[in-house]
Order: sequence, then C-alpha cells, then structure tokens
Amino acid sequence: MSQTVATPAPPARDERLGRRSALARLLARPEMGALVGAIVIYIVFFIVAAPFREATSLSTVLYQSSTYGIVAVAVALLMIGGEFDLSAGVAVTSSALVASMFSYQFTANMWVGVVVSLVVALAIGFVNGYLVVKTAIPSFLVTLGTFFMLRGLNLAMTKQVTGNVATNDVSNIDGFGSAQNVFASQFTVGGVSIRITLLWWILFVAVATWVLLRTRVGNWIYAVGGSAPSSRAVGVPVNRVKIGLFMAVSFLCWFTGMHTLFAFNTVQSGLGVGNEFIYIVAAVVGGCLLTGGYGSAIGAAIGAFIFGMAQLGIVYAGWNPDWFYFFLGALLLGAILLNTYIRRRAEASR
Amino acid sequence: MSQTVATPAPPARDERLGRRSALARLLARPEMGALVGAIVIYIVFFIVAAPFREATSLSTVLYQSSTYGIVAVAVALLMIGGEFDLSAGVAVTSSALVASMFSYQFTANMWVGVVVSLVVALAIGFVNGYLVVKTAIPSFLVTLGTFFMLRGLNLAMTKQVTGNVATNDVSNIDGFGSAQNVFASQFTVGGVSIRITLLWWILFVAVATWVLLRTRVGNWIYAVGGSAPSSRAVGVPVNRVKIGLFMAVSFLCWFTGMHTLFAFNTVQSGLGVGNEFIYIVAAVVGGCLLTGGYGSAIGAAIGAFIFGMAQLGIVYAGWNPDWFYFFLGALLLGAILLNTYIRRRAEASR
Amino acid sequence: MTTTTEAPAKTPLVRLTACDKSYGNIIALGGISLEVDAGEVTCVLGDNGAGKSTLIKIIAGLHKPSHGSYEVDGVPVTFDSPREALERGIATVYQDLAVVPLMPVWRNFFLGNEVRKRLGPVRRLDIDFMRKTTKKELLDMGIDLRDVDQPIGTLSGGERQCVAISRAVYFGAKVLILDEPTAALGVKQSGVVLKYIVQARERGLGVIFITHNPHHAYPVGDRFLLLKRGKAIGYYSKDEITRDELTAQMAGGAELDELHHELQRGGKAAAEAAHVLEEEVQELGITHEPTAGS
Amino acid sequence: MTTTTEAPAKTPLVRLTACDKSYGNIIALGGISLEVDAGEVTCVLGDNGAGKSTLIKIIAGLHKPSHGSYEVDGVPVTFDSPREALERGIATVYQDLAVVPLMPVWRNFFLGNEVRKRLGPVRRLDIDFMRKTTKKELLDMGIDLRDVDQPIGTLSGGERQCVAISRAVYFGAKVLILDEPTAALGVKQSGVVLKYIVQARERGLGVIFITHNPHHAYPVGDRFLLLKRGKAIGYYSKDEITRDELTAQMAGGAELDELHHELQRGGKAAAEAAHVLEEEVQELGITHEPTAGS
Amino acid sequence: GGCSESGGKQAEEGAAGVGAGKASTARITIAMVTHGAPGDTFWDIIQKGAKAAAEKDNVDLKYSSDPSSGNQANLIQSAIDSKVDGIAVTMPDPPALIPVIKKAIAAGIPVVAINAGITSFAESGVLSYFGSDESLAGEAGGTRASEGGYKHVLCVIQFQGQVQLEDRCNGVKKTFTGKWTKIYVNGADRPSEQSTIAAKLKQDPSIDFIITLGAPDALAAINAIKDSGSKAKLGTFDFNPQIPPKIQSGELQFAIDQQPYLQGYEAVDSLWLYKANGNILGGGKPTLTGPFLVDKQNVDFVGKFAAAGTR
Ligand SMILES: Nc1ncnc2c1ncn2[C@@H]1O[C@H](COP(=O)(O)OP(=O)(O)OP(=O)(O)O)[C@@H](O)[C@H]1O
Ligand SMILES: Nc1ncnc2c1ncn2[C@@H]1O[C@H](COP(=O)(O)OP(=O)(O)OP(=O)(O)O)[C@@H](O)[C@H]1O
Ligand SMILES: [Mg+2]
Ligand SMILES: [Mg+2]
Repeated sequence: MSQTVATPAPPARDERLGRRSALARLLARPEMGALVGAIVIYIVFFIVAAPFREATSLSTVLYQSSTYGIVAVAVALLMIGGEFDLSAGVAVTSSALVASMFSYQFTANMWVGVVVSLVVALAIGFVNGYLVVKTAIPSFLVTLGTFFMLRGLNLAMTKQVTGNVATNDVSNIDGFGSAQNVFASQFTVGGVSIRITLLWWILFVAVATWVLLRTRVGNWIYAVGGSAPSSRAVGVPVNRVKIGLFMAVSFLCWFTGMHTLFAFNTVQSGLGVGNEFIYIVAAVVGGCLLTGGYGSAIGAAIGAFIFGMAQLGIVYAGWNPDWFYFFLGALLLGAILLNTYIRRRAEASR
Repeated sequence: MSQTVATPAPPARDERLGRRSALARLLARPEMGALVGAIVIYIVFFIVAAPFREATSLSTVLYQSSTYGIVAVAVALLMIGGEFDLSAGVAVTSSALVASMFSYQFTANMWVGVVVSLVVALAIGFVNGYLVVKTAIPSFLVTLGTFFMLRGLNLAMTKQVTGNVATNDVSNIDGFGSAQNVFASQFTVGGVSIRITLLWWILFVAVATWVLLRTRVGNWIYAVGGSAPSSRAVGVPVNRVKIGLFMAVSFLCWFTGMHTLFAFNTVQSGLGVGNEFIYIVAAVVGGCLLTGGYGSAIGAAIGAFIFGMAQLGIVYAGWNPDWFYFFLGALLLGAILLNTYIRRRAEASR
Repeated sequence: MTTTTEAPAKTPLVRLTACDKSYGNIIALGGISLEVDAGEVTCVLGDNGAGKSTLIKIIAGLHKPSHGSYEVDGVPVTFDSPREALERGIATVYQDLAVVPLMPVWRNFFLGNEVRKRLGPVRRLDIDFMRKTTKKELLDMGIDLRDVDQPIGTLSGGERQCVAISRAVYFGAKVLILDEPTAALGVKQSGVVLKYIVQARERGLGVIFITHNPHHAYPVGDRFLLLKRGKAIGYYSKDEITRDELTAQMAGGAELDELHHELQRGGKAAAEAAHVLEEEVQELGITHEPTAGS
Repeated sequence: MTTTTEAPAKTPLVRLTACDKSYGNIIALGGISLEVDAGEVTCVLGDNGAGKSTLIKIIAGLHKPSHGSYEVDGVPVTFDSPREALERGIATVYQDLAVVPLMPVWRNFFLGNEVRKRLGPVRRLDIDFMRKTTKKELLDMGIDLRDVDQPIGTLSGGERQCVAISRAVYFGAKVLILDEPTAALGVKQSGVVLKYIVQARERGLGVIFITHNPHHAYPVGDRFLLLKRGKAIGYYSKDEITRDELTAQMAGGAELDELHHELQRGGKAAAEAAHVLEEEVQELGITHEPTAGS
Repeated sequence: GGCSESGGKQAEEGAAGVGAGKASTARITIAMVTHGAPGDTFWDIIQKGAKAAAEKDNVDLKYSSDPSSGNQANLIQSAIDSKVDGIAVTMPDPPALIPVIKKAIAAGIPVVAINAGITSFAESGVLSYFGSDESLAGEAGGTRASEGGYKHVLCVIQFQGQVQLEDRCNGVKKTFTGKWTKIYVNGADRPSEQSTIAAKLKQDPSIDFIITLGAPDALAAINAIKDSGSKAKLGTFDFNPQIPPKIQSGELQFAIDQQPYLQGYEAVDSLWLYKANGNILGGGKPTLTGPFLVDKQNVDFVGKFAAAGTR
C-alpha cells in the first residue's frame, strides 16, 4: 500500500524488506485469525451435526450471533478506545423496558416510547462516559456501579409501574407493527427466513469499519486507546471521543433492546445480566486488545459469530448437555489458540 | 523513609520539596482511599440500621467478606502481576467437588480427598499460567476458556460420578471433623461467634502483604505487572512469576472450596459462577490497577469488606429488596468516588 | 503619537511571568519568567531534572502553572488542554515524543491534524496524501522509511524522534517548541534539525529549543535561559554571553573542574578517566580557572 | 609447547559471527560480525535505524539472531532470556531504559538483583541498604534525588537514564553494553558516563558503547563498528582510523557535504542554515573533499 | 489409614431407579428445551424423568436449556431446524416463546409444554401442559404456614426478576394470614446466601417462618437460622436427596414438590403416545403434577425415591 507514493524515484524494492506472500499479508490482519477460527468451527459442526448443514440452521445461528454482535460492534469500538462497559447487558433491557412501559402507561404511539427510550439510553451512555473522563476512575469500576444500579432500577421500576417483574404485552399499541417491521421482522430468501437484525448487523459493522479506518474520529479512537496522554498532547479531544464511544454503546444497546421488545412483545426485567460479558468476549476473540488501541469491528462480528455458532452448534450436534459448557470453553479456547497461532505464523513470515 | 540514608551530609530539607502533612502522606497509600470508603459505609449503616450495630452482625459481615476476601487476596496479587483469572469462581467449586467425590467414592479419609483436591487445584492454576505465558494470549481469554470448561466439568463429572448434580453428604467420613475444625469451625469470643475463615483471611492478607513489600518475589510481582518487557530485560523470570501467581489463586480457591465443603457437607456443581467477578471487584475497589503494577493485598481485603458490608448492610437496614442492586451499585460507586477524591486531594497536597 | 519612528513595543508571542509548578509536594519549577518573540530562538539549558521539560509543558498547555501568568500574543491564557495551544499555532516535540506506539507512522504524523476530503455530505481521510507527505517529510530528514504503515512502536528510537520533529515542524504555525530534539539523532539528522530551526526563525516563528549540546545551542540561539534545580540562574541574549561562558555555565563549570582534579589525585584508572574528562572539558571550552559569571 | 613467550590466542568475551536479524519481513541486520575483548571498548556507530539497538539486543539475550552464531568466552550460546546473559555478567543499558514506571527508583535499581538478608529461615529484602546504595550511586552521577521512593516514571528523562546507567555499571561483571547512554544527559552527567566507561575498561570489562557523538566515541573507543542500513560498512581498530575519518564516516560525510552545498545555492534562510551546518560540519572535522575510506 | 470407616460410597445402598421395558416403535427424536440453569437439581430431575421415558419409548432425547428467553427461543428454532419429531418446552416468558412455538407447530412438529406457562399454553396451540401452577403452589405454602400459626413469613428468592419465582412468593402472600416479607439472595454462592438470610433474620426478629423457593436454598436457610439464633421455622419448594433427612429431623417443616420427574416423563411419553397412537392428555386443560406436599407424615415413603435422585 505504501507503494503508491508517486515519487520519481524508481520503484525498486527496498533491500531491507524481505519477501512476504500475499496470503501471509492477509493473515496478519487483526480479524483474520478469528475468521480462520470461525471457519474451522463451522467445518467441525458441518461434519458432526447433520442439521447444521441446512441453510435454515445457518440462519438461526446468524440470528443468534446478530443479537450479540450488534452490541459487540460498539463494545469493540469502546475497547479499541481503551474502555469497558459492563452495563451494556442490562442497558439493553433498560431500553426495552422504558419503551414498553412508556407507551403502555401513557397509551402513546409505540414510536414515542421508542424515541423516549433512545433519549434515556443516550443519557445513560453519556453519564457513564462523563463519570469516566471527569473522575478518571477506570471504566471497569464506573460501569460496574451503573451495571448494578441499572439492574436494580430495571426490577424496581418495573415492579413499581406494572406490579410485576415483566412488562405488559404491547402488541396492540399503535405503531407496534411498523416498529416491529424495523426492528424485528423477517423475510424469506430462497425458502430460508432471514431476520432483519442480520441486515442491521451487517450495516453497523460496515459503518463502524468505515468510521474506524476512513475517518478522523476513527483515527482518534485508535489513538485514545493506544495512548491517551500522547493523544491529548497532540490535540485529540480525548474526553469527547470517550464519551462518544460510551454513547455509541448505548445506542446499539438501545437498538438491541428495541429488537427484544418487538420480537417478544414483553420484557422480563431480569434479562440481560451476563451478556455484557459475551459482548466483551466477542470483541476480544475477534482480535481487539483488552488494553485498547488495536482491533476491528469486523473482528468483533466474527467473534460474536464464533460464540453463537459454538453455542448452537453443540445443540445441533446433540452433544451431551451436561458437557455443554465444557465444549463451549474448549471451542473458544481452540479458536483463540488457532487465531494466535496463525497470527504468529503470519507475522514471522510476513 | 528515604531520610534514613546515613550520609554525613547535613539532614537539611531539600529545597525542592514542599511540606506535606503526615495525614496527607498516609492518605496517599493505595488502600487508604478504600479504607475511608469502608468507614463511611460502615458509619452510614451504623446510623440507619439498628441490627447492624451489634457485634454478631459485624461477625456475619466479616464472615461473608472473608469468603470473598480470601480469594480476592490472591486475585489482587495476580492483578498486580498484570493478569486476570476468570476461572477463580468455579475453581472454588471444582476443589470442593473433587475433595468430596474422591473421599466418598473411594471411601477414603477426608484428608486424602483434601490433599488430592489441592493437587488438582494447583494443576489447574499451573495450566492457566502455562497457557498464558506460553501462548501470550491475554489471560482474560485463556481463563475464560478454562472458566467455561471447569463449569462444564463440574457438572458433567458430578453427574457421571454421583448420578446427581450435587455431591453426597460426606459428614460421616473419617477425618471430616478435624478437617471441619481447620476449614469451617467457629468459636466464641465475648459472646460473639467468630468464624475461623476470618482468622485465615487475616493470615493470608498479612502473608501477601509481607511478600509484596518485603521479598524479592513481591518486587517481581509489581515489576511483571508494571512492565513485563522491562522486567524480562533486567532478568526477572517473568514466566515463573506469572505461573506462580496463577497457582496462588488456585491455592486460595482450593482453600475457599474446602471451607464451602466442610461448612455445608455437600456441594452443588453449579455454584461459584459469577464470584470471579466479585473477587476482581474487591481487588479494584481496594485500589489495584486493572492494568497491573499497582495495588495492595490489604486494599483487596478492604474491597471485599466493602462489598460484603454493602450486600448485607442493605438487608440489615431493611431497605426495599427490589432496589437491592440499585443500592449496591450506588454504594460501590460512592465508595469509589470517595476513594478517588481522597487520593486526589492527598496527592495534590502531599 | 506624532512621528516617532521608534518601533512600537513588540508584544512577545509567548510570555511567562513568575511561573511555579509543583507535582504534589515536589517543586519542579519556581518563579520562571520567559519571553519568546517572533523570529527568535530561545534556548532553555540546564542540568538533568532542572525543570526544562516541565517549563515547556506549561507553554504547550499540558500542565497549568501552579502560580504565575501566561500570555500568548499579549493576552493572558489558561489552556485546559494542548489542543487549545495547538489551535493558537504552538506545536511541540515532547521529550517522550507523544506518539501512539500501535498506530502506523502516517497516522501518528497527522494525528490531531488529519487531512480530509469531502465525499458528498461526509468527509473522509485523504489517506493517500497523508501517506505521501509522511514519507516525504521523513525523507527530508534523512529517514528513508521502509513502510509508512509500520506501527511507530517498531521504529528505532531515532526514527521515532524524527517523526515527532517533522510533525511539529510541518504543523507549527507560530511557535515551535523542541524538547531535546536531537537527543537520539545521528549527526546528519541533527544537522537537519538545526536547519529546520533556522528556517523556522526565518519564517518568523518563535522557537523554544532545549538541548544539552552547547554546539547546537549557541549557533542557533538568540536568547538563553539557564535553569538549575527549578530556578532560573541566568537569562541572556546572545550578545551578553560568549559561547565559552555559556558552555561553562551549562556544565556547571566549576564542579566539573573539581571532578577533574579529584580524578587526577586518584590511581591509574582514575587518571585515564581524568584524561578523557580533560579532553571533554577542553572541548567544552572550559578554562581551568573558575569562569567569570556574567 | 616449549618456551614461546607469545601470549595464547585470547578468546574474546563475546563473539558474533555473521548474525542476521529480521522482524517479520523487515530485515534489521544482515551478516554482522563483532568481537569484544576484555579491557576493550567497542563502539558501534551508525545512522538512525542502522540496526545498532538490534545488534546489542542480540548480545543482551533479548532477541535471538535469525542466523549466525553467538559465542561467550568461546562457547556457543543461545540465550532464551536476558536473565541468562545477565547471569554471565553481561549488563545492558537499553535505549528505552527498561524501567518499570510505577515502581520506586530504588526498586527499579535493584530489580532482578535484589539484595536480601536472612531473617531466620526466610530471606527478606534489605531495603535500607538498597535505598542508600541507590541514592549514593545516583549522587555519584551528579543526580541528587529528592526521594528514592518516587516512582521512576515521575523522574525527568535524564534522571531516568542515569538510573539505568548506574544500575548497569553497578551490576556489570564482565561485559557492559550501553545503548546511547548519553542521549538525554547533561554535560556533566555525560562526563561521568565516559569516566565510568574508562573505569570499566580498566577493571577488565568488555564494553560496547553506542553513541551518535564522535566526541564521545573516539576518545574512549578501542574498536569501531560502523553500521548502515543493517550492514557493516567498516570495522576498525583505533590505529586504523583517525578521528576525522571516523566522524566523516559516521555523518555519511559525502552526503552531509552535499546537503551543505545545496543549501548554499538556496535563498537567505537556506544560507543561514548552511552557515550553521557548515559550523557543524567543521566541528565534526569533515573536510570538504570527499574523505578517503579506510 | 486412608480409608474411612464410615459413610462414603460403601454405605450407599444400591438404589433401584425407575426402569421399564422398551417400546418397539420406530426411533424418534424429541427435543426438550427449558429455561433451566445447568447444574440445578430441579432441572436435573426433570431430565431424569425425560430420560426414563425416552429409554422406554425408544426416543432419542435432545435436551438443551438457556435461562434467557431470547436464547431459549433460538434453541427451539434450532430444534425446528433439526427437524425433530416432537418438542417439549417450558414457557417462562410466553409472549417471547409463543411465536416460535407456533412456528414449530406450523412445521408439523407436535409440541407440549411443561413446568411453566400454565396460563398461556392453550393460546400457543401446544397439545398439553404438564406442570404445577406456581401461584397455586405458593398458595398451598401460604396456607400451610398460616395453619402453623406463624405470624411473619420470609420468602427467599434466589434469582432476581423471574416470573415463576415471583408467582410462588405472591401465592404465599395471598394465602398467608400474617405479615409477608421477601428477600433476594445469590443462589450461586452458598456462604453469601446463608449470610444474607441470617442478616435478614437479625434485621427483623419477628420473622418466624421462612419459605425458600428451591431445595438447595433450604439448606442455606437452615444454617442461617442456626447462625442467627433465630427461632424461625422453615418450609421450601422443590425437593432433592438432602431434603428428606431434614424433614425427618424437624429442621424443615415441609417441602412443596411439583414432581419434576413426572413433568419430564410425561412430556416425552405424551409426545410418543401422540406419535404412536394419536393420544392427547388433558383435554385442553393443564395436567397438574403438583403441588405435592411432603412433610413428616409421608416423608419416609417419598424419601427413599429422593435418595435415588428421582424425586
Ligand atoms: N520490533 C520491530 N519490528 C519491526 N521493525 C523493527 C522493530 N524494531 C526495529 N525495527 C526496525 O529495524 C531497524 C533497526 O532498528 P534499531 O532500533 O536497531 O536501529 P538503531 O540503529 O538503534 O537506530 P537509532 O539510532 O535510531 O536508535 C529500524 O529501521 C527499525 O524500523
Ligand atoms: N509527574 C511528576 N511527578 C513528580 N515529579 C516530577 C514529575 N515530572 C517531573 N518531576 C520532577 O520534576 C523535576 C523536573 O523534571 P523535568 O522533566 O522538567 O526535568 P528536565 O529539565 O526536563 O530534565 P532532563 O534534562 O533530564 O529531561 C525532576 O526532578 C523530576 O523528578
Ligand atoms: Mg526533559
Ligand atoms: Mg537504537
């Protein structure tokens, strides 16, 4: 790529560069190791699990992955920017609860609830980010606090408002249909039903990738995660970038919350606990550095796909459910080892 | 402390040093912020919750805290050394299961099971550490894999061996009594019953603190966490230190597992999930840096105490249980904010 | 008001008055005043730990002075972040370089000053331009990079320093601050940096130049601020001080001399060291008589 | 076997033969050979990015050479970690210093070489001794620390470098490797480092000294290895090369000369830069005629 | 010596499980998808019942579970993808699951519901429902506690935000004549659970009866009662091998069993019957497997089955 410099100098090869195959160059990208891991796991299940071979199964796996993957994209950006958000899992539920309860209690059009919920979600993200940058407390701790608080609020507010731990069915409220079309519809392609979340997922990954690699903000995200003091010193608005990232996570949490609401009509207030973890796992399996400054949105998507595939593949294969977590762990560890091995090889031979 | 240098030079004050009060100097220690947070929370509950004022309540709180705190001490060392162990929560259960099932199935003296379990636990720690240092995969990922695998193994092996998801009662087996005395007894001091785990906890904290501050290994722990490449360059055996730290975590997991076993006679195979998180929280609330290189064992103990106190204090105070997590989050966040504020002030005025 | 041909009192680009800075109870800087005029090079000299970097961090907006005032173009300012200083055209090469190790060289070069082109309603990075410019600017410094996409953390120390310098030179608009820019540089690269400093002065920039090398400082400097243990021990314009005096002051002449004598009294090894040191001392132009202060 | 008074062929302390090193597809070093004898200072000189640091990292056990052999005391070795090199008495000052920023100065000083005292069955750190020693060793270099318990990350660049140097000097037993030790140092501190190097040579240590400053290299060096773009372009003993030739080679004399001429053809600014550069060139002892190779 | 003189496997009697002959019908595959957490006794017994029936009916049983309703729906979808011959589901969150259940039915796969979903199973179109009514079970517990003359009951919920658990507690509240209080505990951490209950007993000494919602939680509550020196008595929902001895010793007043074994067994067996003979059980009404109250009177009879892990 650096060969495009248009100097009149002869394009002679620098004698200080060894040869490096195109394959090795490709494999050295952050997400490629994860991709190979995903392919291997896919092949394994393709061989051992007959039902897994069908297109409908792939569609189910992709759907499952997309519900993790959408938030995982934002979590990956945040991680590249050097921060965590442990409240992401319950924030999904919070969004769904707010939209559902608002529209139901005020008998408002569903879209009003959706917008109110968006505002609330962005506010949560802003508070997370603001606390992190202003107090300089590690985001792990700040969002742990908000995680607990949201978890409590979800339950307490729901019980307060509905007298129950789940919201009422909102499928009769005006605007439900159109909102469902946007957030939770499905359509059939060649006999296989595809969930709309898959398309949204692809869109979010594409946008995130473009932002990361082709915009100024993307440059800043890598920079604040790679070294916040250096970034500040050269004039990157570190605080604004970080707050923005927290709000991006909130935004995709809100989106996933809307999907949950419109796919299932009601929301249980206890849901979402533990998912923050899966998002982080997806990002890290996909090649993001836990310490920030390195990673990709596509990688996080592949990580989510690996996780979803392992989770459902074990079921498709009909393996002993008692061993479920053992297999899940072994598959993840295997994928990561493979990922690392490939990256190592690619780097050595590049 | 640096004033003890015995040069003949007059002990004149360096003109480049400002004055700094003894209090400010004290407050600048890593664990002091957490201590102040703990005291404030204690005072809050002391005021609002009448039952909290009794010595027996404090004993219950300390017991609860010790069950987190013992493992948290090792987790803090590991974190100072720059690594995580997500398998710590389920490893506690694994240890208890192994000891219980071994003694029961082979009708062996309880102590045989205890020792076998210790060997297994140390092996788990070694494997964790070995994978981390040899593959250079972040420990977050490696131990996530072992977390899932152990979780699966706990269930699957228990079912395999006992046909149930819990182990059989081992209280009739020889040696149970003496083992219970060591791991799970209690005694009364001035009418208040004290759990032996409290004493063990204090012992472990003291040993860890001494090791950290007064031994070569302690120096190395700070170093490998602060900068592994620099440590390696000056000859610190980074890999051995890290593996040792993982084994230290396993050791205290084993200890806590033994406590659980001898306190409850049977063990459910699904226990422990989620506790790895509490250990990490305790370490971080207690002032350990998530990125390694900074922290203290006492801090982790105080962190565990804050967590235990918040958890039970809410109950003692009789606050609405629906809001439990909200209060827990608010208390944690409050403690951390206070902690940070105090440290900031102490540093500015030191 | 009428026909005075006297030039109006020039407002300096940057003026610090009686600035203090302490880190906790550590006093790094006490009561420093400094002026930087357009088209002038101010050298800040001093021992290790004298407070030079602390001083320029205040000017660059990275720290706020604990006391004292800071004016830019005659207007008092308090910068909350280096961004504000950069926006006023103050570009800095920090001693620790302030680069992001994992990022490619060209992204580091343009970090905070990204060049973008419109693409319909959105603006995207002009990656081609930035790559080429980076390659070219570094070539001008005598650094022939294999690959501008290499993470900057994999460059050699001197190469990294060259990136930081050429970045500051490229973006510096009004004031250019260089904290030991030539520390890790080869002879040729050092020459280029000196050339840059002279060019910047010619273009009317104010330059603050920190170095331990009097051979570098004296030829290009117009004013010299000497620091010691956080205090100013001298502030001269070029005509007030000779090169020899300057070097003597920098080296803490008298002390160095004493070290030399002490060594001569020692054994064989010490004597040889003394010999080397003597050479060194002579090179620095220190006469064996205690130098006269200014 | 009978009465030859000839000294037996000395085994060098360290011998590299035809060493290569590449990072991925980046070739940093190609076919370098080097010998370090006891009581001898070998200077490694070269442009930025020439591969000097890479070379010494191989000797220090931080990297393994991709090809080539490495012998210590005549025995082929492959070090898996710097610890093994340290155990053979090879102490190194790395260009990036290899300190742990959050740890106190004295803990950094003794890291990996902690001094302990027995306390019954256990051994504990002798903190008092280590504190005192650190303070003293740094004072000897002219660094008067406020507090040896300060995290080393809060020291100034030069102070940090002094810690790294005095540590290596204190623990170096057989071979002392210094990668641009004087880069961030003041005049006085640089003098002390040169003194240390001479003392080490006197004590019979082999020293490898990397620097960009010919004023520093020539007086103390016994052999000179010149690198360029990863290749050796010259390997001289002191009597084979004059100081002027050395400096000319270091600066890439011909190129620097060309830069100078080019500037003279330019406008006013360039001319002034040329003037500075000329001074620089003269100081380096470069004659305007292309220098004769060795 | 390394060997124990007492206890251990040696002391264990060979307990006979439930076994029967094997059907000669063609082998079919049935998927069971629940919201159970792995490693929980209750769900283990459901599985055991299902396995016993599968053994007998020549059925290939595929069990899977996930506590989150979205994931459970996906597991059902994957059963549909796998083209199984029948599906047994729990319906903890009916609106979330009904669409995918309908999908299964539309795909020609017979579905039965177990354990949870008594109010919505009819609407979802499944063949039958085997389970207990959580509210009814709760009411039974409340009645029983009232009969004992207790004044203040504490309901211990081991997992936050789950409808079934809330239903049980609310059932207790409905029929209990005295004061009612609830508390949340961490069911995955025994010491913490114990301390939390002990703290609650301390905080409100008027509590004289505790109801836990799961069998293992009862054991923690027993310790907590001892710990806090409280005089409170204890009852629990669900059953496991450790429960009968506690009832016999009087530490536990009663256990409200919903016979999970039966739920698992009936689920598989009824699907097999439907496939083999077109039978449907329940006639559109729920088939209740509980509440079944175990106390001192009948504990000896039930206890020996529990010891084998099938009750
Ligand atoms: N980890 C690495 N990965 C890739 N390339 C590297 C790495 N380390 C060094 N290089 C490259 O190898 C070459 C030699 O680097 P080295 O650090 O040895 O140079 P040097 O001679 O010490 O230069 P300087 O005088 O600037 O310190 C440089 O061009 C650098 O870009
Ligand atoms: N963040 C900090 N916390 C505490 N002390 C500091 C901090 N930064 C610098 N110091 C101290 O302030 C003093 C001045 O440091 P500074 O970096 O300004 O020195 P300098 O003149 O640039 O030295 P050098 O020539 O070695 O770069 C030093 O003694 C250093 O120990
Ligand atoms: Mg400095
Ligand atoms: Mg170098």
